[in-house]
Amino acid sequence: MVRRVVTGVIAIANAVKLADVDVITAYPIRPYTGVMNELARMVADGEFDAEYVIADCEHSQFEMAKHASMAGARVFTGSAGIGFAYAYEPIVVTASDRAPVVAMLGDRTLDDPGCFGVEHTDALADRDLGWIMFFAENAQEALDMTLMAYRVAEDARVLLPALVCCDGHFITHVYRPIDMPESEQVKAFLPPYNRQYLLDPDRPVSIAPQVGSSGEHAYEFRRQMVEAMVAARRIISEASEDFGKIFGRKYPPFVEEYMVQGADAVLIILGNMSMNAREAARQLRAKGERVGVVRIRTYRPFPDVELQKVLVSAGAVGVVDCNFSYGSPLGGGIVCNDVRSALYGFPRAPPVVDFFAGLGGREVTVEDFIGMFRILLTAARTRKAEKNVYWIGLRE
Amino acid sequence: MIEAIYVELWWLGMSVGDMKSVRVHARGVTQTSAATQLVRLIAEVAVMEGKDSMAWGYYNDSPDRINVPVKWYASVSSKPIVISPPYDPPVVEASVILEQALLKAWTTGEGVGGVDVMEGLSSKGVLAVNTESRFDELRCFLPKSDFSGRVVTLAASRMDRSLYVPMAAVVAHTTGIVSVKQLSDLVGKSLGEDKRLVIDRACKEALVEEV
Amino acid sequence: MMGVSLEVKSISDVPREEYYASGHRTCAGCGPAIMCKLAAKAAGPRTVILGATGCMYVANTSYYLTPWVVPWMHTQLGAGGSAGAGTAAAFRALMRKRKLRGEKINVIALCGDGATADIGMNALSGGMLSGQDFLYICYDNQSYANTGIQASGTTPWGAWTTFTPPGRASPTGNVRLNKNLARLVATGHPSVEYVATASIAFPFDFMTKVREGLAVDGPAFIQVQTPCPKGWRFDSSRTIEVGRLSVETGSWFLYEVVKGDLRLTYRPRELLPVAEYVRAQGRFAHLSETDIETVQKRVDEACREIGLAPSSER
Amino acid sequence: MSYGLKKPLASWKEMPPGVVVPAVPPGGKNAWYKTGNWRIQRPVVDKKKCTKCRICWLYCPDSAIQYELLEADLEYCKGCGICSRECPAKAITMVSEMKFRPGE
Repeated sequence: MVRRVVTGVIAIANAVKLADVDVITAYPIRPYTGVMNELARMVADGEFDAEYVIADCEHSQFEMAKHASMAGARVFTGSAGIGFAYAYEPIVVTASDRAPVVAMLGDRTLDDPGCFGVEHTDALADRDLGWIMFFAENAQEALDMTLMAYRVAEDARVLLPALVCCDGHFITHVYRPIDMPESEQVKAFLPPYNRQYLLDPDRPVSIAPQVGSSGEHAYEFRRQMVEAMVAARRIISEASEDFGKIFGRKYPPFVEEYMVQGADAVLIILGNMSMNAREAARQLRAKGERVGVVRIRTYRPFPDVELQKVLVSAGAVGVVDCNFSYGSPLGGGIVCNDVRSALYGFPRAPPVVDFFAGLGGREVTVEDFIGMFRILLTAARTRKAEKNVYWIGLRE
Repeated sequence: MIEAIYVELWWLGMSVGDMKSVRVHARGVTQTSAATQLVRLIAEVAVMEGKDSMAWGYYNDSPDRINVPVKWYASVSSKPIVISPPYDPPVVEASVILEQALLKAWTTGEGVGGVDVMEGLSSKGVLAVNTESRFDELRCFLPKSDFSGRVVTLAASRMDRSLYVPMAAVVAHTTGIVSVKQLSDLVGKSLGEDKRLVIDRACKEALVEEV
Repeated sequence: MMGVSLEVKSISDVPREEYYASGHRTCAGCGPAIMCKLAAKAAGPRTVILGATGCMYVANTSYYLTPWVVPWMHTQLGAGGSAGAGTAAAFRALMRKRKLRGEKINVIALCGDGATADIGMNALSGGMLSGQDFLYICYDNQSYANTGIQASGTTPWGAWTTFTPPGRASPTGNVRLNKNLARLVATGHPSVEYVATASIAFPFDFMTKVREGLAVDGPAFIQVQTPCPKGWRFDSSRTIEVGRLSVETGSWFLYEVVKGDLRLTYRPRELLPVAEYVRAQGRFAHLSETDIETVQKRVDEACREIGLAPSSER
Repeated sequence: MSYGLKKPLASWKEMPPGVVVPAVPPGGKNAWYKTGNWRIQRPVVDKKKCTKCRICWLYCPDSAIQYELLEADLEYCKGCGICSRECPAKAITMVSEMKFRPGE
């Protein structure tokens, strides 16, 4: 195992190379572009063999990826922010065609205002379309998640595309030490992509014909997709265990818990911000306050059972939303409303408070998190949140 | 099972609203306009009579293709309609055939293509055909059924280029689903007084036969 | 690879096998359906077809059914070029990496004129630039026929469509001059070695071009005119006749551009007046004699430009 | 509901993942979508006039004209009339469907 100091995008490029990807489709948009730059270099230098296709826009890029996948190739693509939104149509059909494309998303604020600071709305706005969604915390996890993504997406019981979400700047552009897996390890972990139905003249099928428009078939396909997501839960657990055995790095498949044992206040968080949240929790624990952090690693399929287990005994729950959801129930963010749904109906369900933070790439400091914990601790004592939503670090 | 419940709901709708439906069989593209206008006209006359109505085409037939058998419907009720428009009403009072070769559209057999013009036709209903032939000459084309209603034949294409005006007259005349007089008033007002004559002639020349 | 051996000279050169079988929901007399049949015959069994949204998707593969013998897959309306490039890239990579063996697999993207000239222009251009080995066939029926005849980028001047209805305030119908797709591809994409126009009324010419396009190692483009009885408003039996009239009046040219050199593959012996073509179609029924003269003038100019003697100069 | 589709409708568990249907076998036809009832007129071939040039076979949009027999497969022929119009020998006449009883 070699230790190297690289950015998140370089880490992911190495995962793509280790996975022996066949087709890469590229189009530039910050902050994900670096992964494609690195892959272009690798292919040009003959470090690994892949068709590197330059697309004319994200729509074409994701369509190319989908079709290459349906022709039997292992595919990598990616985007960021509004670029991912430009590819909305292919994003929808990639999932419904059951093409196990793996994409990296360099999370970025949606335009306007033009800004490439991190926001998770680009990914979360597409949360319900059949993509498996992983959120990484750092470069190492981004690399590991990419390998996981292929394993889960291509599993015959799943066959869904997967998205590895990486915070702009904090993951994509920051150099961190990583352990580079050996290709033998990857071979042991990741079987070749092989599926029953694809574009093959020796076994011809028609893929994605039109179905009757008075309700004959489309409904059944929707139900199939739900089942694929259910299967994905199982496969993600299975693959995480294998991953730990083969690579020696153990990850909880869905949520990572930090100091939640007996916690009065728990913060739920996605992505790299969890680092400062954990530090805040550590400092408060040192002062005797019972606080903890839960980081969601897998957002789709949503870790409802895992969250229920951790949260029903908490005094108050805070959700950090680095996204927007205008006009939503109680004015909350996307993650908060999903968490609330997961807790609904539990007789001793804790109050849930939403903290908007970090939008547009604004830094969220350890002190900010300490502030959030203080609000939560009050709520835990009174079993009631004073407000549903707080905007942390906003100029009022 | 689902179908049975659905039919029951439909009948419930009928008993609540006294709903009666008409189905039009036509050829795609070349007759789509006539079929559309026919059901729209029936629905409009019904509204003039103070009834509630709806008219629609079979959703899967859209987009239509040249010569494909297409279906259009009109439902009329003396009380406000309280159920949503079905794709394909299971019972109709009249089955209107704008192109006579559609009578044998059932013979294609298995698959999506088969179209039975007698399907769901109420046993005392009306089969109205745009044809120059008499029913005796057409009988051999129909599938076996326990239909015991009336068959109406009229050379509507020759009578009026619109095709739908004389056929609407036939429907009104034989089923009473809307009144011929109201129909004539509306058509006279919107399409010209001479069209009233078409309606009179259609009612007179339509050959009504018991099966 | 290119040369005489690919040529379809007569009916005896046409494969008997059907790769686009009976049983589809296209109009009686559908021009694009004839295109599907001829293209599939020319390409043969080791072919993958990618169909953009349009009539040849909705009408062919209605109700969870298919008439295709060879593998077929739907692609989104604006994605013909991407579908072709993506699929071809996969085959190229898999064959090079020995993950897939056997003879070359032809990749054909079959897209309508709306899917090509309008929404899919990006993807077409990107696909033509990709260097990937696929053939893009644009079946040009000069409107969005599947949605019920709306004006597209190739709808000719003066045509009725539901978006360009001739009315009192605007009697001409479509006043936009149509895009010249094949020339756009040929002129703007120097690395594309084969670009052609064709017509289903000249089936041997079209089939030969399909084979030439597939023989090129890289992207190739064919724009094939496919008269549409529904949209052009003529009797369903006249599809081939109208296609022939289009070529014989100089309203449509048959040529190929090989490595940048344009060559007419069919020269009408004597061009007919354009009125014969225009008057054969209901979509032009509202045009006045002056309008037709305008059309004739434009056709004359185009003829001169491409090297045909205009009919009015004989 | 049957939705006019006589093909048995599979449950979601029986459907292959993704929207996938088997291709038509070589030499076969789409058995689930027969278009013979689109016809208002049918092509009738005068075998004496027919020169077997096979232009009708080449142009038929529905691949209904059979190569050897040079007659229309009436389960699929939509009666467009292209064969009749394009026949150089004028050997094909379009005849009203009402002249033929079911099964004829």
